[in-house]
Amino acid sequence: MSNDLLVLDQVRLDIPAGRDWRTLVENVSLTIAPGEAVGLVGESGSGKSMTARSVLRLAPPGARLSGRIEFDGTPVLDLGPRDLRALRTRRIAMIFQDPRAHINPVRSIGDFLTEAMVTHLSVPAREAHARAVRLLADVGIADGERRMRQHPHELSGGLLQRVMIASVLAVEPDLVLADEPTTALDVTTQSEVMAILDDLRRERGMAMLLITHDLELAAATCDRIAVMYAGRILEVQSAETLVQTPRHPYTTGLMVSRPSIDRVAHRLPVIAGRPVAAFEAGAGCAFQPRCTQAGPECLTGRPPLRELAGAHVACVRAEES
Amino acid sequence: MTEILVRADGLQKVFGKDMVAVDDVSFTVARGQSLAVVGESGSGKTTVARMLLGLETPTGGTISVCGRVRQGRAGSAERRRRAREIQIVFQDPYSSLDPLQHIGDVIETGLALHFPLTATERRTRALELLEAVGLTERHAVMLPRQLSGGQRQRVAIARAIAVEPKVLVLDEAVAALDVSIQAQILNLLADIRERTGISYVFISHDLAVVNQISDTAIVMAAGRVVERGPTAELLRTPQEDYTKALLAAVPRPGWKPRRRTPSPSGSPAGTP
Amino acid sequence: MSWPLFLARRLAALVAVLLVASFLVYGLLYLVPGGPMAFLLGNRSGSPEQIAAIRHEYRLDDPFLIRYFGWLGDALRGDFGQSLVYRQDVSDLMSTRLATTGLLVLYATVIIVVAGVGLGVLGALRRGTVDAVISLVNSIFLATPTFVVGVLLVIVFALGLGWFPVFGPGAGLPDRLYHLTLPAIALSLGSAAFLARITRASVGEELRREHVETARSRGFSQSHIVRRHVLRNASIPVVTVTGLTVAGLIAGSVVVENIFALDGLGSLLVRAILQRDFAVVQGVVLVLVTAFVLINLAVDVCYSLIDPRLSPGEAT
Amino acid sequence: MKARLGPLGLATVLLLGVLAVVTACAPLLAPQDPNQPDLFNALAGSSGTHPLGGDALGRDVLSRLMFGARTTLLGPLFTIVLSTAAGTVLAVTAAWAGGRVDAVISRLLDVLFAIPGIVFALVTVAVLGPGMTGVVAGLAVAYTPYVARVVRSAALRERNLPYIAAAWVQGRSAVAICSRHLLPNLRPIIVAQSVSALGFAIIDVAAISFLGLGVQPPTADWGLMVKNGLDSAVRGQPMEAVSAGVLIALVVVAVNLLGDRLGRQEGDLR
Repeated sequence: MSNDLLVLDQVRLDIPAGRDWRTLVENVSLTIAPGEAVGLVGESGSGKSMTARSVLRLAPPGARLSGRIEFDGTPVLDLGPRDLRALRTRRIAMIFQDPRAHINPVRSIGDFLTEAMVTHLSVPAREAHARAVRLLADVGIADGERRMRQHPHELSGGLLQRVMIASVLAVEPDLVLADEPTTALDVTTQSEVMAILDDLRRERGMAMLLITHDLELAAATCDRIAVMYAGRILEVQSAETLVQTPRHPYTTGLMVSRPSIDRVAHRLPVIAGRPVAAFEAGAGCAFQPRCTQAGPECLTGRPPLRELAGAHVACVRAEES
Repeated sequence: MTEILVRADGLQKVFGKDMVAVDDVSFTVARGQSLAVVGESGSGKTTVARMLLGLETPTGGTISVCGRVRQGRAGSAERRRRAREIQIVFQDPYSSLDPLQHIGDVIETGLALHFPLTATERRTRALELLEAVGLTERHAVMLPRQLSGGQRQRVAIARAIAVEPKVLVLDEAVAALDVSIQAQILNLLADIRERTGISYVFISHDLAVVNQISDTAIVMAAGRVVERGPTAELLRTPQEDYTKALLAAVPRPGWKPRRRTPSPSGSPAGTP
Repeated sequence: MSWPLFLARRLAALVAVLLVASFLVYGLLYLVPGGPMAFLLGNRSGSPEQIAAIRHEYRLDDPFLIRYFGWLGDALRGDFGQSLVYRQDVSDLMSTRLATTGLLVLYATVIIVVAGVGLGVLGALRRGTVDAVISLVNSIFLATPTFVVGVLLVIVFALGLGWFPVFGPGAGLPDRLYHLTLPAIALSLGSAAFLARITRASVGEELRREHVETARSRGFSQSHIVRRHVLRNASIPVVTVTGLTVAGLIAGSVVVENIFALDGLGSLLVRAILQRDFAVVQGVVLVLVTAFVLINLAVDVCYSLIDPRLSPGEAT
Repeated sequence: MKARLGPLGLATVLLLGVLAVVTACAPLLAPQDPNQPDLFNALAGSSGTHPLGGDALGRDVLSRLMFGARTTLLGPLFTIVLSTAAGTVLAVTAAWAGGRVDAVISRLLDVLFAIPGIVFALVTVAVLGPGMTGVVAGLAVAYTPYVARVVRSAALRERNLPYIAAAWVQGRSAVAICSRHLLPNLRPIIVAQSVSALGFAIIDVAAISFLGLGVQPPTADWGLMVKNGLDSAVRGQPMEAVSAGVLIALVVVAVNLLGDRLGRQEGDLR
């Protein structure tokens, strides 16, 4: 589809490990339409975070990134340094998991918020300041003037994450990459921050790629969800249908093994074994060793994503489950 | 009437001059009961756990375990006796094991402290315990860094139950684990309780996990108990606003994140 | 905590440290085998009158603590007693030599900061050959003692090439600087290498920080990131080490002055030790320790200016 | 561990090994009596019988270097053993006990910190008279706070890890926890720290000998040889000063490399 904002096609990421390479992301294909929110859900080692970083070419030094990443028709992997910076400056912005580590501790909140406006957009300092205070108000921080003078260590995690969101809004990007934006926060704060992010994103028509381990959170805030495991996407569906009819055994497993506040199971149905990273997976379907549905056909080759009743699923036995 | 194993009465902990971490907290744990202590960061729930274990000294109130009041610094014999009453599993599976100690050794050290066993008996018992938590003989000779987070947490559980305590405190013991591993550990904990009749004090911020593992719960905020009751009731019909807010914030089918009206300070309680 | 309170606290701590250190220095000299008398007389044999005079002058008949506080009180007024060897006031002996040592340390400090920080930043930013060469040179300088560097410099540049004078402090500022060039280089090489290493590690570590990733994700150029987000953050350990090394120069000057026959505090101290000149040793050591402690205080104040987390005056 | 040594590491180990052998067997290996003056050899250049020539008194420079290794290296070694032992005990005690004990120990270390190492050594030399005893005693005390500060902060970090709390809760004694858990985990830091301190100690001890306050003539010592060599150099024969000086630098380079490597390995294990 030509009107997609972001297209990932067979994206692969390897990082050097001694003399070897370790695959973290393996053949990930995904699209995001303008204004759309897509959730990328997976456990540790699934490669979800690295996939998001690949979009901005923020992979670790020495990493090998291949495949096709296209943003608004521009191939991101071919961009020169200047164009790449322009892309990062105005078009795509990232929100990180741990705002305390991801905001410079020795600079004030005001510095952090106005830096991009002054440097990139040539906004006069005074105006940038006024705009930053308005942005702080937008994210629910009323006493902006005081906060602008403070330093990160004087703010709580929830406030800092809102500052991070404000800094993203400042450049009005087309796409926000949100990497576990609420994982480090308390539940009530998570709800608040997620709501702010969701509201403001919709108001401004920004698309979002939400990276999270929390399927329920993704379902509540995203239009579509992609489930990742061992560096691959196993399933893509609209959020609504995914929670009702998950197609991949892994997705089903994730949903039923999570305890709920509404019901108590005598024993939780579990997925045996532990999640693996792409480079740890053997031949065949990466999930096969943990899968209750697995048969001999699952051992031959990685199953590709295929369409099944409006969903995309990478399982040869999807119809049977 | 079941036997009360832990009785905390008016617990208080003040750090430094005026940092009140825990204020007037009381609860009991009966034999075989699973009590959840629910709260967000800064609620004082971990301090409560540490006081139960004697890792912090309360500045006020009393704790009695198995009918004996715990007071003052204990000598080594007294500490060994207390060890048989109550044990703990910590949140972080990476730092709760000595990186240089083999897994089998971790269990055997605990056994050697408390039971008059020969070396062979000790080894056999250690293997039994590892098997009870889903590990094998193969793991006994490994170092912690060769194990995954979930496996390490199993070792920590085996270490705790090795000394056969009556109460096990689990301080956010599944919070750091992946969803699929979390379920495995929760099932393991349920099995152990069913088999041994051990009591749990389950410290957690996660209401869904609490719902699964506990039969009674207390909700803490800013060092105080806000609400208490049977877990199912507490989650179905919360009485206090804080509990309601906590419950409303849990993502679940049909849930939407909600903005509280922007407060003038713009910050939740407890921030400067 | 506010700034005045912060400074008051630091100063109080400083005074306490100085008090204990001075007590240590004063007291140690009484541990000498044979007691203070043996020390004061050294190899000389004294007549009963001389002994009596010394006992009187050094108040040896008073209890130890009274003697100590008497000495300390005098020292605070700038009176460190009289040198047994020179028959001169210790304070006079020191004041003429203070300038030489001070100038030497200052000169070396400039070299250390410029070369150390410059090479360290360069090494961190230009990984590869440049970094490897700098690291190699650093390892060598770091391992070569000041006195070896000094002797080699004398052999090569003074004796061999004849570019610099071998010995002596010179007269007039330009000539003094000229005379002090080799000593200052000898004094600074090792410390400059150490500072370069710390700077490189610190800048390198800061470049890997998460907040730098944020800056990168926001499209800032590498030079902007280095200027705005790396250098200031990386300067905390650099300031610490600069302070420590400059304080260390005070000790290093003892050695360098000896090689280049400079008449500074260091050579005074060494001679006083060899001649067992009691009052001079105490005086010089007290001055050196005071300078050391003052520099450390300056470092503490610097941190608070650099890092808002350590800054007084803001509620945390 | 051995497999990851690399060529540089191998050279380092080799050099230190050769030095250890020379230090132990100097009387067997030295071509000449190091203290035998020979006026014909005074300030002589390289020759068959005297590969590195002679000093101002005509003593064989090579033999003096071999014998000199003993005082030059053993002094610093003693210094480091003493300061590491004292520093570790103080640090672990402070970190474990915390509270007032920690405060007292920390203040004590602060005071020692305020006196530069070499100055402290000069003071002890002033008290005990010139010689190795005073130098080692003074430096050992002066180095203690450097070891203690690093070990204390590492011990504090380690002590607050849950595995220590778990051992405590299991009823293990404080002594057992410190010796079985804390110290083994601190060992890499202690070793790396004391090896890099050894480099500084070699430099400081040689510097004091150079000042004429350490090892006393006629005993051979590298620092002293640089001092005497300076006079020879002024009289046109730099061999003694250069060879002794370069040797000191080489040993310290080797020790520092070893320290770095140990430090990095420690980092890898975490």
